Amino acid sequence: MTTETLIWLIPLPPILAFFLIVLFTNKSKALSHTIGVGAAALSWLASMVVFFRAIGVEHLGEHPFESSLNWLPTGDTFLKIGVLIDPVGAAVLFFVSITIFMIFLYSVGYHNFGQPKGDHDVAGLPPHGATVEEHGRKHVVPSIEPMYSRFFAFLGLFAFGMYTLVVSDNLLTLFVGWEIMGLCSYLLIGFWYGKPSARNAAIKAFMTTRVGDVFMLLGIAFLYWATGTLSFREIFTEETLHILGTTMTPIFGLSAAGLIALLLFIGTVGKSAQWPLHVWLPDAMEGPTPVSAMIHAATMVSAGVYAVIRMFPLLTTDFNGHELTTAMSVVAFIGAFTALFAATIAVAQNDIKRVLAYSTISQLGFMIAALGIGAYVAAVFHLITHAFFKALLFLGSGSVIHGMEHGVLHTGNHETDPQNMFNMGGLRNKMPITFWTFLIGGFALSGFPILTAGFWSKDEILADAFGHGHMAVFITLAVAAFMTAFYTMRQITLTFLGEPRTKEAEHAQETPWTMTAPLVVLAFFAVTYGWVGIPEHFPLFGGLVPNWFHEFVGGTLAEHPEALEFNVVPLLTSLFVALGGLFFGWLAYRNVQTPAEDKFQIPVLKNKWYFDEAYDFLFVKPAYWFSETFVSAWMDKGVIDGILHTFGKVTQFLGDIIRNYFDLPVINRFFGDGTADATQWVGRNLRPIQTGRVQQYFMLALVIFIVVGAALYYLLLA
Amino acid sequence: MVPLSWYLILSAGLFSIGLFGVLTRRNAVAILLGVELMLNSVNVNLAAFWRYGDVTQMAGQVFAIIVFAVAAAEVAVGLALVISVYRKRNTVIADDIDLMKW
Amino acid sequence: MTAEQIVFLIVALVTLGSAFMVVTTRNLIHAALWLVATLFGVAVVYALLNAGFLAVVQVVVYIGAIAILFIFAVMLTRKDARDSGPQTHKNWWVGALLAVASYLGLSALVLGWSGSSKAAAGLPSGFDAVGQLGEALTSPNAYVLPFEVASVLLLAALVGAVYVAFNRK
Amino acid sequence: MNFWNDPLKTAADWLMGVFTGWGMNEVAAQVLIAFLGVLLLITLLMVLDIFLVWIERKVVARFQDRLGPNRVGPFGLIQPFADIVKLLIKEDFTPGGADKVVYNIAPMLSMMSVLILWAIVPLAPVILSVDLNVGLLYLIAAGAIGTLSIIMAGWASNNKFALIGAFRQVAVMVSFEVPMLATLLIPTILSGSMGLNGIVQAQNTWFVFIAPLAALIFLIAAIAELGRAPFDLSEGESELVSGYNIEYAGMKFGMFYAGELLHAFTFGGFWAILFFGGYRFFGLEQVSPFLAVAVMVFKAMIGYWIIMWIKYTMMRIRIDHMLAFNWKFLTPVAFVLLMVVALANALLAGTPTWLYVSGMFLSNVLVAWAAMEVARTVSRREREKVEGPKAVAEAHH
Repeated sequence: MTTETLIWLIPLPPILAFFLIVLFTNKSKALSHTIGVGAAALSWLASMVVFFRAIGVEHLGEHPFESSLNWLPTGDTFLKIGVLIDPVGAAVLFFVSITIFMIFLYSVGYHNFGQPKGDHDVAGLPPHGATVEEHGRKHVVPSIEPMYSRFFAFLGLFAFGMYTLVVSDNLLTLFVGWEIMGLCSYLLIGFWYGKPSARNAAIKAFMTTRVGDVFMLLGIAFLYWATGTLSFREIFTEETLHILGTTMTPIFGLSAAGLIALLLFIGTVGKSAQWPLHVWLPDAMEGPTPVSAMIHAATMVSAGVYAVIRMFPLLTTDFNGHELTTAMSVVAFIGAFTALFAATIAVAQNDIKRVLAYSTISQLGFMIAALGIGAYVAAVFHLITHAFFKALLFLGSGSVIHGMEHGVLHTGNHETDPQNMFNMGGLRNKMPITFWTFLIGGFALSGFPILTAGFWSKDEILADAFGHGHMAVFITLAVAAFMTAFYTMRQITLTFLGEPRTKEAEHAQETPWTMTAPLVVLAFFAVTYGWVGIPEHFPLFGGLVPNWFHEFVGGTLAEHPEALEFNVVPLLTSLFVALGGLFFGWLAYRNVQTPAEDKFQIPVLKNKWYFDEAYDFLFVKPAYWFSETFVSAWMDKGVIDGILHTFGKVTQFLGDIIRNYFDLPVINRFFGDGTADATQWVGRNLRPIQTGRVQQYFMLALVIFIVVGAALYYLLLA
Repeated sequence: MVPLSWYLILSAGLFSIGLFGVLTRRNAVAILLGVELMLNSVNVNLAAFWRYGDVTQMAGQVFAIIVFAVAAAEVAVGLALVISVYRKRNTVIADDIDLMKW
Repeated sequence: MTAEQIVFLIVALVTLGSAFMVVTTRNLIHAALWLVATLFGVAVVYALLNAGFLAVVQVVVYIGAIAILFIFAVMLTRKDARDSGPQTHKNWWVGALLAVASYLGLSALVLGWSGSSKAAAGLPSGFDAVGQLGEALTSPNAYVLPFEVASVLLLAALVGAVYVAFNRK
Repeated sequence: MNFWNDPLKTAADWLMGVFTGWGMNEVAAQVLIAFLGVLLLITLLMVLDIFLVWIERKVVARFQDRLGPNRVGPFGLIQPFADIVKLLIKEDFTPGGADKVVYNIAPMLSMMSVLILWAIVPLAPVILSVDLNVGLLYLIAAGAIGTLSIIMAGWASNNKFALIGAFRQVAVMVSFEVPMLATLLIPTILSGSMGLNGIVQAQNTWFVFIAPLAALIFLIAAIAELGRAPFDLSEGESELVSGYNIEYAGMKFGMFYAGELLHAFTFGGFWAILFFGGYRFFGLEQVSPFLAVAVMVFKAMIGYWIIMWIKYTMMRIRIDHMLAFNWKFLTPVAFVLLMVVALANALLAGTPTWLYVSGMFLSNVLVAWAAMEVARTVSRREREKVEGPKAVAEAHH
């Protein structure tokens, strides 16, 4: 099979799995997850083949795997759909396929496959546990998710969207995959639709990302209008970019390229939860944890960054290497601001998943900032390493929650929130695998030097910012990185270290292999993936392994980015923020027992800088007011209803006239009754003919036949 | 040599006799007997035209075979109906079976 | 007048005579037996037409199955052993008129047609009518479809007859 | 060519010479010769029939551990003639209320339906009346006339027992015609001919080795057509007194009786023709036509003996069992066998003889085995429904 065909085939297994599960195997949980996991494995296998074929090709950037065909005719041209795997695509495909596969596998354990049906479980609510009798003793064990099959169907659809997005060679199919993921995100956040909070979170996520998507669609339309194509390879030719760069638009003095890039970037802001559209992501933690891991850490939010990476040539059209363009400044500002802003909120959260959610926003901010200052390779690098360790952290937190739920079922005290970190503590002994893998993930997130992947990628961003003289960005990111390490260590300390703070934590239990195996695999990548991108001039380690990542991914761009000279300042900064943050985090929280003892529970941070309240006041309330007083009361009830009622009255009046002077006398009396009378009269008089005797009918028929036949014979033949 | 017209006239006679039976007999079974006669006359026609036409074209005989099949089906269903009617109304006189009148 | 013509005339007379008895005899069993005689006569006519297969099938299907079925039906639908009362209804003269009219009309048509007086050509030597018939019935280029339809019709009639005549109690 | 090689033709030629010598028209002479031939055949058959009475009575006696006729003539050989005399001098009797014409035609028709069968029997390669190319259908057609004769006899007698017997017999005959027709088609497939002579000529290997199951089914259906035990419920002495011929006496009854015996012998002969090579026996038929006739008669006698053997060994079956046996077992098996044989014949065409024969044989055995398995399962289930599973299980131990 050619590589191109294989690429076409990558997204197919998950969508097939989706239809198979929805249409046929919905009843059988085992069959459904077999199909789901099998499809993910198939796609993973195909992706691996494609990836290894891709890294074997010299100058993949100039000669990528691509294939396309015409789809929708639009006048003289066609909207094309196609696939493209260039170095960036291959690198992204690598981590996407691994994380998707791992999360499919993890979901089997997370949704308690193999456990009995719950006592009172209903579809739309998380399972509540089942009572089992064993050796004469009753005890409560986790129960299987009632909508188990549906979950795998949604995951399949989601995986299809993600693969489509990654392998597509144009903005149109990228947008299609993007929107499919938006839908899946909505469905999966609201998976437990019985919970009002989940419902609201789903609607919030959908509406917020829609704001970004509208602008993105505008950008796509503008691009199509300006260039007549949506294919990456056709847009990113020098002539097209030059034309776009020199066309000026009336908005903020931006060039067409800059405007399009900014419009598309707004889509990213929505998708990747950047300030000011970040509000949906923390709420999205209402979904099941594999969903949080997959959509809201590893893949979908990465898609936003991926879109900007794809549009990088457009963003940097007028970029000369030093002076940032307006568009780039905006991007860099939003990225850096978000990174710091989200990190501050993360410090004050108590919910284990919410900490990670804000951490995700913050890390995405790192990438966006990197792209904003033109650090292309560093952004891609951080995107990939982050996907690995953030998926690991989310899955680890899911494992922790799962273990805690076990404890909750054991004690029967359902008041205890299994997600609150202050209810945990000392889990390192109960859940060793989860602890060690979580520790690796946390250190990678903090950028623990040398060993972890997070260090290398984050260091590269900092080095780029420093090396190109973007000091504001550099300092902001450094502070954000320090806080990252701090809240990570806070989380680890509260969760795993010390002594159990509740009975539930004492009875927590390690999770099944389907959940721990993905943790181990992801932990492996969270450590080792950093080693493929060690800068060549790095002391001691530089040059031990060639900086393969830089070479490979850098090849995507027409102009190969220069490797940066080594500078000791960003390195020291990295070391300090990582180690310092970790140390202070441990110091501050090693003895904390209750939220009251936590000095960082500052209201403004705890309440996320009051963004939800602000949006509520600024947008939601006015919208309600407007719709109630203006649209409903005045427009609908007053104007439109009034017009309609008038029509109604006039019509009724006309109808009365027609009825009394035309319908009743003419139609009813004359035509209706008259016809009936005539028919009745004819029928009464013809009735004797119908004797019910078949032979008489036959005779009559024959008489007529003979008469007519004779007449015809006489007239026509004789 | 027998000319074709003899066969055709035989067939016409058989047909008319059958027709007479169908039109005049009171007993439903007897009516079906008449129908059989008519079907046979048709078959005689078919065979005769086969023999007097191109004998390598088997259409005449094939249609005769199919008429056999149709006749068998007709008799089976017809007699079943007669028996069913006899069970319900205790008569097989066609004139008495006239529920389908005004 | 050749021997063949004499044979034909005898057969035709017997056939028509027994056919006439079929429609006129009062005893229905006799009518059915006269039908057998008529059918036999028709079988002989087939034989005279060199359609041996048709002749044998006529005997198998008509006499072996249909006539027997008629006799059964007659026996099953009689209240007493004797047939009493008129066997034709009071409008029988209309039927007779129509039958005569149709006979005259058909005869006129036959006699008025020029092709009706032609004689049969001799059969080709080695002509295998049965083989040809079999080929025609089963060849996709010929009549396999009507043949299959006929078989489906028979099946449907079989099922229908059983259903209609079944005594539900 | 002389009398010993081709007796019929020689005799016909001689007679032709004689008749034309008398100044007779050639066509008339031909008709006369044909008539004489038919007369000769029928006479021979009737004589044979007389001896069949003796054979039947002797054989049944032996089966029942008796001596049988042994007073009149050597071994009682003259006994049938005494019987005939008795039948002839009985009063020729027509019951009151009977339908006279039909009543009197029925026995003749019954005899005729058997006799006309011999028109197509090939006694030797050159001794046969007509080599009809639809011979097998002719066999069924003659059977149809036999059916008609029985229903006529039963109805015309104006007797309830006779009518019920006739109904039963007709139901049986019409039903068993179906599997019989299906098995008749198997020799047709194997030989590619519907003419009996062609079928005999094609039997270089007797068809009984190629289609043993077909031979068996044909035999069963033939016995049912004959109305002999175990399928003789049209007579059913214990319930119907004697069935359709209850009102017949004297020679009219004699005709039914003789017709039945000759019918049995005839079907023995057809069994031999269809499945046992007819007049062929290791090339003997090539030596002389008379030897071929001897072989044919010998084989027919064996068939007849087997039919007798079955008749005097088996018990009578209930009518509903018998019809169920036909419609639910024999007919499906016969049709399945027909399909299997046709398929196997097409698949094995062109293979060496030993492979062809063993393949066909095995396919028959397979069908038989499968049919028995199905029948066993179904009957066991039915018994369980009646007697309960436990009783059936115990009975099996």
